[in-house]
Amino acid sequence: MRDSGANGTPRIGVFVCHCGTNIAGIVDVKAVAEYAAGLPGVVVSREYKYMCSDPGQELIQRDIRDHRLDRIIVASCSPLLHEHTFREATAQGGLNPYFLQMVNLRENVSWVNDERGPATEKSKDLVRAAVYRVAHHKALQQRTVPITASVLVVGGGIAGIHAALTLANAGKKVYLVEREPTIGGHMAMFDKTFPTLDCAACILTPKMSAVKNHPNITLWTYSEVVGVDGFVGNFKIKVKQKPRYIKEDLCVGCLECIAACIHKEARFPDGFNQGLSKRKPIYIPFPQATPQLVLFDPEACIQLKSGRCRQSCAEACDRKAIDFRQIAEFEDIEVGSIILATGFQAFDASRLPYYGYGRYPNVYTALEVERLVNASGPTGGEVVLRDGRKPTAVGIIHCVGSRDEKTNGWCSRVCCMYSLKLAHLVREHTDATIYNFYIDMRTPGKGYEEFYDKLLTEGVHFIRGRVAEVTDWSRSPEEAGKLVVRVEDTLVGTVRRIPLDMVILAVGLEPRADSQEVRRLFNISCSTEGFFLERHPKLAPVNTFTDGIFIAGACQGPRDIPDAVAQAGAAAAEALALIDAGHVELEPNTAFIVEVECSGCKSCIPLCPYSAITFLADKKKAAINEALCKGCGTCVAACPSGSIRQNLFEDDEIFSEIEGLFARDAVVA
Amino acid sequence: MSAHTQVGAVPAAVGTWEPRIVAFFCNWCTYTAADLAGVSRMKHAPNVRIIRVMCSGRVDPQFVLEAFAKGADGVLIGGCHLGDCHYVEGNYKAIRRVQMLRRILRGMGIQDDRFRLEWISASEGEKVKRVINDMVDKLRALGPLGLPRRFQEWDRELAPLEQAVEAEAKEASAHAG
Amino acid sequence: MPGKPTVAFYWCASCGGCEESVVDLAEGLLDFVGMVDIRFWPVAMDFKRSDVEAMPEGSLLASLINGAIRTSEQEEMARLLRRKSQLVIAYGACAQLGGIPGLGNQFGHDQILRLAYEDCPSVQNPDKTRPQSHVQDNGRTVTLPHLHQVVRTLAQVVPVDYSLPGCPPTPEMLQQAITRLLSGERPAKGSVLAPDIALCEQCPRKDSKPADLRLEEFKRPHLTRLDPQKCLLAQGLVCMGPATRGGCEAACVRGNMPCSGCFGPTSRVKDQGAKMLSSLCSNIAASTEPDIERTLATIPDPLGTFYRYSLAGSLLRARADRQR
Amino acid sequence: MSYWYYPGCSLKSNGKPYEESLLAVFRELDVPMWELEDWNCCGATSYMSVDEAQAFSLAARNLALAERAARQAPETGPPRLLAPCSACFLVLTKTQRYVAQHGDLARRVHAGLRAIDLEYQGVVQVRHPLDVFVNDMGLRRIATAVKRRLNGLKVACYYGCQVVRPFATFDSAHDPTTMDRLVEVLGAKPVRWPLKTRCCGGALTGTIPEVGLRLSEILLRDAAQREAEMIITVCPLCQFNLECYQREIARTFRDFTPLPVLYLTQLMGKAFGLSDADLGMRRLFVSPEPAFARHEGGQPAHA
Repeated sequence: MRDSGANGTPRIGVFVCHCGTNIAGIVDVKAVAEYAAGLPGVVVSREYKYMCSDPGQELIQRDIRDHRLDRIIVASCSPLLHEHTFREATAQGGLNPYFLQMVNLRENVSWVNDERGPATEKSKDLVRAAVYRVAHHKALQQRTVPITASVLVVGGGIAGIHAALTLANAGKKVYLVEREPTIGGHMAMFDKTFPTLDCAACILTPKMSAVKNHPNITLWTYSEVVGVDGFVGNFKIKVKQKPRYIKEDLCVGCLECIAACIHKEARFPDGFNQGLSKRKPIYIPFPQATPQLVLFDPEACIQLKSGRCRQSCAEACDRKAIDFRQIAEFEDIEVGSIILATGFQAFDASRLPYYGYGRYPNVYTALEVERLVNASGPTGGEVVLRDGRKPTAVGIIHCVGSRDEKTNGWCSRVCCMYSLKLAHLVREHTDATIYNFYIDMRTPGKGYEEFYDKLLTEGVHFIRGRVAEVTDWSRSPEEAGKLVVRVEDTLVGTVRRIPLDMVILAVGLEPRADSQEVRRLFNISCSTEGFFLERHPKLAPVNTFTDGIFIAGACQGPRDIPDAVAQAGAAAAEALALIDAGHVELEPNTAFIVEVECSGCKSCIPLCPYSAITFLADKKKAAINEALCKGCGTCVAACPSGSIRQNLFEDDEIFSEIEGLFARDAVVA
Repeated sequence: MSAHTQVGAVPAAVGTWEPRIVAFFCNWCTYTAADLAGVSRMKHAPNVRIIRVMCSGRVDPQFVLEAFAKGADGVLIGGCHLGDCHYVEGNYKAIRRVQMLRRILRGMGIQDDRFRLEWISASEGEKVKRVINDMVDKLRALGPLGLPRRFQEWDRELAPLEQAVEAEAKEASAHAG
Repeated sequence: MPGKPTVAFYWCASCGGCEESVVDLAEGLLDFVGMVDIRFWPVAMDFKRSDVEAMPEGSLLASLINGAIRTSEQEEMARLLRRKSQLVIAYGACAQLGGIPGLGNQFGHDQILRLAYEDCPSVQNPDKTRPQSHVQDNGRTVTLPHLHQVVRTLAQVVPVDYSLPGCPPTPEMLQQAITRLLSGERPAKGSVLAPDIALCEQCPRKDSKPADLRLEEFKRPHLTRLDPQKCLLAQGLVCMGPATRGGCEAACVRGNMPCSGCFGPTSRVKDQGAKMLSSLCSNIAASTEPDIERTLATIPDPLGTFYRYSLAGSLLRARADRQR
Repeated sequence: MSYWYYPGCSLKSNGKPYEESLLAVFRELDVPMWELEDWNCCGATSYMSVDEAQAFSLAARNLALAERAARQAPETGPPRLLAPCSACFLVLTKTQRYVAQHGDLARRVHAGLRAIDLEYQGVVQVRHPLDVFVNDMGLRRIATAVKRRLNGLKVACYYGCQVVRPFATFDSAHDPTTMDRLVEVLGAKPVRWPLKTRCCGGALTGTIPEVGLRLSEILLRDAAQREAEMIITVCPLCQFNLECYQREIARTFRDFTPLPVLYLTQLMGKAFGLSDADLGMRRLFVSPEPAFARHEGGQPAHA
């Protein structure tokens, strides 16, 4: 049953890449190429400095012509990196691109092994396996499917907003789905942005309105994606719109209902203000919320909880926009591509009890202080302690939940800069003495180091050392009634006690708590810490391993606003390039059933998660719908009579690969 | 498979034996993790030979048996964590087969440590290294499986008659000639 | 005796069922001997080994050899017949796949002999006498065949041209095969002379198999009341039909018993047991390790279930660590 | 649930009031407990630094004894070894961890135990009274035993260093709360005290007294500043350091007022209405009586 290639004996060319010294430094590439020359069917075997370079690719094409090669083996890096390149080169040489087999000598050998002997032997084994395998390769055609020319953007923070606007301005249909009642994300909470200190709202709110008003953007806030189906070019998405209990088309945002609420006093913690102020059961997250719609908190509203309220809010609404019977609605859409911009969450400071957050009222997180310094915040921009006093000494502790083995190992990238910004702003608002407790100052970025220099001259204190604890244990009259930061000043070489009125914890950035569920929903990967994993850290930073799904912003890793915006633009461009092509090319690695061989036992049918296998009632055989098959090969492995094949991964190809691995002594002539 | 045409790996001389592992890694998680181990320069034992498949669900139990029969000392299957399969549930198919296959292998005298299924996500380059090193250690402790050599040993009992028949045939043809 | 082609029948490690299937040709046997001359058939007629030795090389059209190769004598006869025949046909599951005797490959020599000659409850052997291949008697050496280390398929000992599968093959298959060969037709060497499609194709219960099978537990035929109409897999029995070549017309299933796999795999499959295991386990409902284990525990003897006939010819052949 | 009691050296000597009150409280709560027969030194203090393997073996002998005792009296259930002294508790739990994690050490320890016909299987649970009170018995059960509520007596709960560090098994390493919750049930009011796990001076009081005394003084003074009327602790060494050197401290530091330092179990016994004699109250140097007297007259818990 072994057929030996398309036209009898195969003529194989083997090309071993040095990859500079990446491979050649560990693997004796010359020996591998010489060895390959003696393998059955091998007509040409060469080694070359960089196979992926133009001359390297031309070498393949020339040998295809000169030696009438019909099978190509490139032993270089991972097929995940360059299979496409070498398939192109093979096709350019006039061969079907699927007559190529790659051998991964770099990621799988030279980069993980450090002894020349074993690494070279391993390389020979792998090349031999490929030689055995490639003889069975068949000519295949790439599949093309049309692309739906619309994009789903998940997350309405600055990254999602920017990506959505970029695509919409290019004339593409965009669906922007935001979980919160308003878009704007974390950036909407900030007062100023570093290092320019321009007002966050002034630069963000125009973009928020642009999203709302753009004819190409459908904005669904207070909504979540609950279902993702399909594949690149043809995703089927289900979006759940949570009930606001407001008819969105009727509400004009006059806020009369809020004034009329039966609760005269606001007494529910206001999430947007980090709980530093109170709101009513009916509320608008913040004055510039987009869309300008009120919503009800079902946990707080008497009518929604018990049905026994006189509904003064509804009476007050002259447009009759309030609807207590509203339920969640679902929308089904089809998109060609998806951009995930789901952002981050701030580190929960109460996880570090020795910094006293939650125990000492005057220990704040940075996000809380962002609200305090904000003119539209809970104190109208006054930086005051919880008892109303103005602080005279304020400490900012850096790296809370960052660069810390006990919590998160990574640097959150933005804390140094926002700590400097807060130092400046708090000083500006209070005239207080400011201390920064830092491990290292990390200020790479345009104008960032200059901003740090400015703060140094402003008289802000910088103490290099990791803070041991924040305590109210006083040892002296000056410390009485204050918070005391105990810290080793590593530049002075002594332990210091600094009495303060206010401590600000520069909390780090974390993956969102539900990032695992989200990535499962979208079928992408996460890195170990839980941020979404890019396809390649350098060359494909906004791509994921799932074709057609891109990532932007802090869901991929901590980043500041300029980087998030840049990345959002990149993701938008990738999505644009994809859908503008009009069609997408898919790997031809689908499975198919050989009808005359199928006994109709139906064992395969329940195995396919995509329902690609159906039973043909007339023929009493199973058949695979190629358009639905995604090429996992599970049914192939499970077909009890061996009647299902998978292109690119046929049984014969894999059996030959195994045989080749162990034919070491049988072939040496 | 007939006795006289069988080719198999002749193990290297005693003392230089190195365990050989065939690893079937799924494209999306474990193969990517192995690439990551490479990019991160995580050195590990050179005893593993990776065969890439799209999904751990593609791993036909025949592949595992074939690998052993051709000379593997150990077989490793790597897939996405349960619940994380790129193809939704291929890895569930894999684990179900593996649990039964393990009983078959046990019945055929192949120790549990020689056959391993590991869930390794795309970000777990470190785990690729750890699993491979650990498996190599365990295989060293077990020693060679060497099925091709065993097959040859078993078939040595066929040699006397085979040679006798050949000799007779030669004689007969000589007479005839 | 020129004109009529000649054939030989021989039995190795087998139960005699294959021979019975030849007899089951009944009147057809008369047609059969009308077509060919039977030159050697120890089970039915008095031939001597020397008769075969005296035949010219290649003078037999075909030898139909049933049974696995278990002893030195069987090996010797197989080699002898190979030399005398143009075609060697592995007749029946034991010759083709190792068959039931092949299950002995799970055990070491000593284990088998101890069971057969000492531990078996029906054996009385206080001196623990075991068969010897060389015995001195009155100054003369008497020899007996010895057991081989492993049980083999016929093809693992001599080149085999064709196989007729089954335990036993049906008389119709024998008749058809001989007719084909006499007409000068020569299928590709190594062919199995039966349909290359799994049994379900010709199963009378095919339509009753659901397309969404999810197996919760496995049942054993002698402990279960079986619905005589419904697909046996759907009833929770391990029916090897999907992994087994058709050609038997689903004889067992018609007798309300699940297929046990005697026709071996299709040509696309190297290892019948592994393939059936793969298919069956993929379709079980459980999805946590302990639940899977619980479901699979309802198959108490996986080797005997999935490899009932094919162990000797399987990829692993025999237990790796068996002692002599 | 029942317990094997491992006193260690302290509870038999200067920690006597701890033992007396602990036993009295367990009796009152009707929880069976038997002193482990033939126990030996836990191996704390200097053994670890002299010969680690011997020190671990010494500790493991006690664990093995507890396992054997439980095997011989199967009606007592799985072995639970109560170690009230912080140092004992730490050494015994550390031994369990190290033997479980380090094969070479485990081999030496097992060999040593075999030589004296003992076997340590790793099934014994080493438990601290705080853990037992809060997690085994539960605060509700403790509450039912209270006969005289402590009427808002302000106490500083002092955990010391060893109960929750480095192995935070039943409480937070940085901000433990089990003792605070317990004394609340008794009717006392725990003061919020960031120094609850700060060093009491430990062995330094004996070796470098000027450092040790200062560390004790920090705790005593801060507790008093927070208006605590007494310090409650669960460690014999802490109790000893904080209470017995107060005259020294008063001589060394200005404006120092003595503060009673009691064992948790003494305070519990008091709330349970047990006699001072049963609770070893008379062995204290700084009398808690004035503090208790300030809160007399409250209604009994079960009026």
